[in-house]
Amino acid sequence: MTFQLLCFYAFAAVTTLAALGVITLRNSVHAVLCLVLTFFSTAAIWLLAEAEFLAVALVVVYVGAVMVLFLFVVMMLDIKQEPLREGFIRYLPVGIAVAAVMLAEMLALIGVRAMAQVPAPANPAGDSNIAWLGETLFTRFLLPFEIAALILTVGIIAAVALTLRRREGVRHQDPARQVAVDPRTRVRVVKMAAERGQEPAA
Amino acid sequence: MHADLLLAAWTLAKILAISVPLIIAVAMYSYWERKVIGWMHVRMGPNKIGPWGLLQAFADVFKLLFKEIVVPANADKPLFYLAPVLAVAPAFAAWAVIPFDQGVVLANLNVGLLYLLAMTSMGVYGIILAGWASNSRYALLGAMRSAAQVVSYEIAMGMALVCVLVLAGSLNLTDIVNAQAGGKGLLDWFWLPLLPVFVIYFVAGVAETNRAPFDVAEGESEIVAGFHVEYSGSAFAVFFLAEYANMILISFLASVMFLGGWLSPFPASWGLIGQGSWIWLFAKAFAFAFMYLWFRATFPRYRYDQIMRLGWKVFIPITIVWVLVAGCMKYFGWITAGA
Amino acid sequence: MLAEYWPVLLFLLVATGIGVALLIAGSLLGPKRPDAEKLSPYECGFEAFEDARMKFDVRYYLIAILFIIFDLEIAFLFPWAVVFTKIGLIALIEMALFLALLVVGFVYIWKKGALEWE
Amino acid sequence: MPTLNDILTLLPELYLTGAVCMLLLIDVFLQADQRWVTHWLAVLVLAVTGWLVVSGQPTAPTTAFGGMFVRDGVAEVLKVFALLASGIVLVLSRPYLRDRELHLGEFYTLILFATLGIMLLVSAGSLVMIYLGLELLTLSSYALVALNRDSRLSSEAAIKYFVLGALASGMLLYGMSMIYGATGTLDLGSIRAASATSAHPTLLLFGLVFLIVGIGFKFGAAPFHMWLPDVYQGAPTAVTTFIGSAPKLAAFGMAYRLLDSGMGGLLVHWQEMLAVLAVLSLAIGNIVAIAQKNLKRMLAYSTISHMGYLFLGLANGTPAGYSAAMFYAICYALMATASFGIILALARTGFEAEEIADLKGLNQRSPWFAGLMALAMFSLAGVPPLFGFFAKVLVLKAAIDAGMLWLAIVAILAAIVGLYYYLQVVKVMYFDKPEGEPLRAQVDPSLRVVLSANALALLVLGLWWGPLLAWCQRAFAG
Repeated sequence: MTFQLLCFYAFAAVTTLAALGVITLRNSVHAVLCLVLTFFSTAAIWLLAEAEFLAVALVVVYVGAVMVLFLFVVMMLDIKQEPLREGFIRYLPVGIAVAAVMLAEMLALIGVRAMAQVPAPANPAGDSNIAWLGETLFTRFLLPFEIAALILTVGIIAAVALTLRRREGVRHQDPARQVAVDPRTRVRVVKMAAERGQEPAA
Repeated sequence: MHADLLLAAWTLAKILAISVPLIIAVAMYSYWERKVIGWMHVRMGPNKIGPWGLLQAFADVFKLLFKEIVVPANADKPLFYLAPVLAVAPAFAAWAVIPFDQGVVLANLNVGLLYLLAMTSMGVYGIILAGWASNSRYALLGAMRSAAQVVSYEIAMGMALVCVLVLAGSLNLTDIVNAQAGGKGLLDWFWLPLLPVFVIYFVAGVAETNRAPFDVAEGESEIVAGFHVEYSGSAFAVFFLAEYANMILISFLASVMFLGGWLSPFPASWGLIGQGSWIWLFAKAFAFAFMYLWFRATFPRYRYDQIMRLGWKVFIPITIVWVLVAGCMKYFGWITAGA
Repeated sequence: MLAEYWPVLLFLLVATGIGVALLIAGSLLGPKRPDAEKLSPYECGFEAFEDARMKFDVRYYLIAILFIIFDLEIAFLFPWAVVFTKIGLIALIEMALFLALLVVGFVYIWKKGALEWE
Repeated sequence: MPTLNDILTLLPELYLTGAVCMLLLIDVFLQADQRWVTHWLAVLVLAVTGWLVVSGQPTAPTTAFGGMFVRDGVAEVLKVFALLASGIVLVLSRPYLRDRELHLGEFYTLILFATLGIMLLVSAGSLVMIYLGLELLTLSSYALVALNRDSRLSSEAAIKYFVLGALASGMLLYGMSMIYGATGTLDLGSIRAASATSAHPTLLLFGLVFLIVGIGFKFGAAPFHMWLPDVYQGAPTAVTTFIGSAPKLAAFGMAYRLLDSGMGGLLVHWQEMLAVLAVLSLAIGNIVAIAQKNLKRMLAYSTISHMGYLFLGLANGTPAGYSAAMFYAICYALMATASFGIILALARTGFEAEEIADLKGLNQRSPWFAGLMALAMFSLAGVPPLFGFFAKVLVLKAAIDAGMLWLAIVAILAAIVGLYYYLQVVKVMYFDKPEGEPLRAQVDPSLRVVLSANALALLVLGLWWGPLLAWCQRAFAG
């Protein structure tokens, strides 16, 4: 139990430090990697709360997919760092104020949990909560689930409509057509009578 | 407290019992690769160092260790060193959930399959970061190609895993193997009902590890060595280790998911030969590992557009359809797997 | 449940340790004799004349975005595959609908040519 | 387990989902010059959906999918007018989009998806449904704003919209999680029941604050209005017409569901918050609008002020107040389609007609359109006997009934300020000399017919508002 608590504090510390790194590091690729670490240690914390499926899904979806896109974008846009930092100090007080409100909220929430003495809901499905989660998702939350599919479809349309463009005038090879070339249409074999050349001078 | 330490030490011993043989396996696999391809080319392959050249791989390791790690001038130094570590860590950590025999598994996770997906999806970081940190055109190009390819085939692999899951009804790998047990030996395994998915899974696995014929990311005739062109010495060795560990991992996974893991291909009624054993698993994995080499010696390299087309336009549609087919099989009881 | 995860955590640490150990061993055992030519990035004989980090074809981003979407769908499929026999036919229909919507999007990207690599 | 009854209750939405998917698939197989097929199919789909909404309306409020979806009178009215507004937008937009090579199939599918989002949002019976409906709507809207990829302004607007929209969604979600934490349920009805007896009123209040902030963002009410002028100006006018009209109905629906269905027990608290938002919106919207030279920007600030009026009705917290607010939302949606529609009608290739100065002397060039625009402006200003006037009277009455006399006075003062800039437009059209190239209005017949009908409806409904108001009141009576 104590070891578990120790782990929690370790992961919580890593999460916080990594999150701090995200907003303070100058190099944007480093910042993205910090965000990856934040997600990863958050997943570890969820795991400690026995949210097995959600924790691993967080790694699969966020670390494995979303952050890869982040990395693609940040790496390739090659953002110049200096101008980005100008507003940082100016907006710091506002940020701190918002953070303070959030903290108060969180404390309120924790206070409520402590007061209510609600034990964390026990694993209803026994050993794994993935079955429980699946059953809830596909019975009670059936309609939201299908709407999520709709939203994903809209995401696909938006992504394609906004990024894909046929560039005019770009010459490119079509390797498939190159390979499919039939030699008979390119080379004509001509039969001709052999000519008698000049005898080389002896 | 004392007991806890003892447990930790015992776990550590188990981990080393997996990792050390894995490292040796990687060394022997690279030796075997050169040998096999040599034979297929009617050459001898390595044969100077040690009996039949067996020590060749170890000689290579020592050579690499004593070479300089050249860090290019404009490279991002911390990330340059971080990239190989990020490549090798998931390639090894994934082994935590592989069941070698009934009950012989380091961590019998309930979400083992998802954990594997998570680990394989993390491998892409090593590639991208290596390409970016090197600050070299070839490395970056190779990294982008490789990352896009890995990511594309990961979808097909994930869908294939879902098919297995549909039949097995559990994310636990031991349960998945047990779901393939039955009286009929190899006819009970999942490769039969999931035949197209089985093929897709292994081919996607080859593409996922950037191996021939999908090795455009390091097609030496166009972009030299791809994302690790700037890596030398032991930093290169780490990438090499990660790549081969991943190949062996895919071989084991294909065996566990589709070929019944440690189960015997013969009916259980055949006595000793019908009993499950880790030997079966290793034999199956060896067969897959051999296929990797066979592919490399046999097939010409795919073009990049062909690779992407195969992944997106062939594999993904087939796996999507097969998820539903597998669902129907399971629901209407057309197959009795997992019973 | 958590007991199963300690070995995984330990394995992650060991795996990282293997990578780090190899790198350290290499940098300790290997020579260190840098010179300008050796440290210049690989450029098939030319001088590298500018920063190698460049903008890429937007197609790569598109692949990454599509990957996220499909990965999410897979994340939904996992819990479904575990429970659908228990819920019954309705779950099968549900997922068929879900996948049908996915297929609509898929046909769209296919016809739009987002999957062509030229 | 869904029953046949669940399916029937959801029939309009299911039909729209299926139809929009079909439309998407049909469109990718069409050539660019066959886009009219998509266009008219989209209009037809909206019409059929509207018919399904009205014809299948149950006599008593019905829920489906275990309370996730509510089909009551409020939902019916809002859906009908959201569908109507979307249909008007589609017809008005076609010539504009065609001139700018933006006449893409995606425009239609995204508008239809956004409309579907609106329909789900106004029928939401659970916090999850509210969030998902809202995301469907906003995700489509972000993409629509960015549709013109060659325009810097459009991309910038889309980024602003997206970032602030995501922030607002985050706020909303944060508030929802607080409320879930306090009540332990996502179902709006259960939340209302639980909030009366909740042991954690502080937490509920915190959640409520975040909900209000989220709602404020989505409405574009001051002080959360920063995104609105830039987005209105930057987006292609066709898209501005859409996001200026139908989503306002959705915003009303969302606010009603969240605040009344969910947080009805905390009326006293949110009443005051809404009053503050209303005052700020009225003041900022009307005052800043005066300084605008760009017509779209001016209309954006006018939107902000109109959201203030809408909050007057909402803050009343009684069926009479809600029906006044809904009446106002409908009125505003129709005024928005009319006024932006004129800009669409006057724009042509290479010319946006979006500066107020562009309208100079419109009366000489095109008296009919000048007349329609004048109708829209007078209605926005709240001049009797137009639609906008009566809507304003209703919400003012609601505010006074709720004992917020001071608020009503602020609103009246704001209306007087507003009169100035609306009349400015009319002055420019009728009394200024035309400059530059002559304005030529679009000749597309469907646009002319629909725009004229839309603008004249402002007059007709101003004189004959009885049935509509009765419909709104009936919706809240049940």
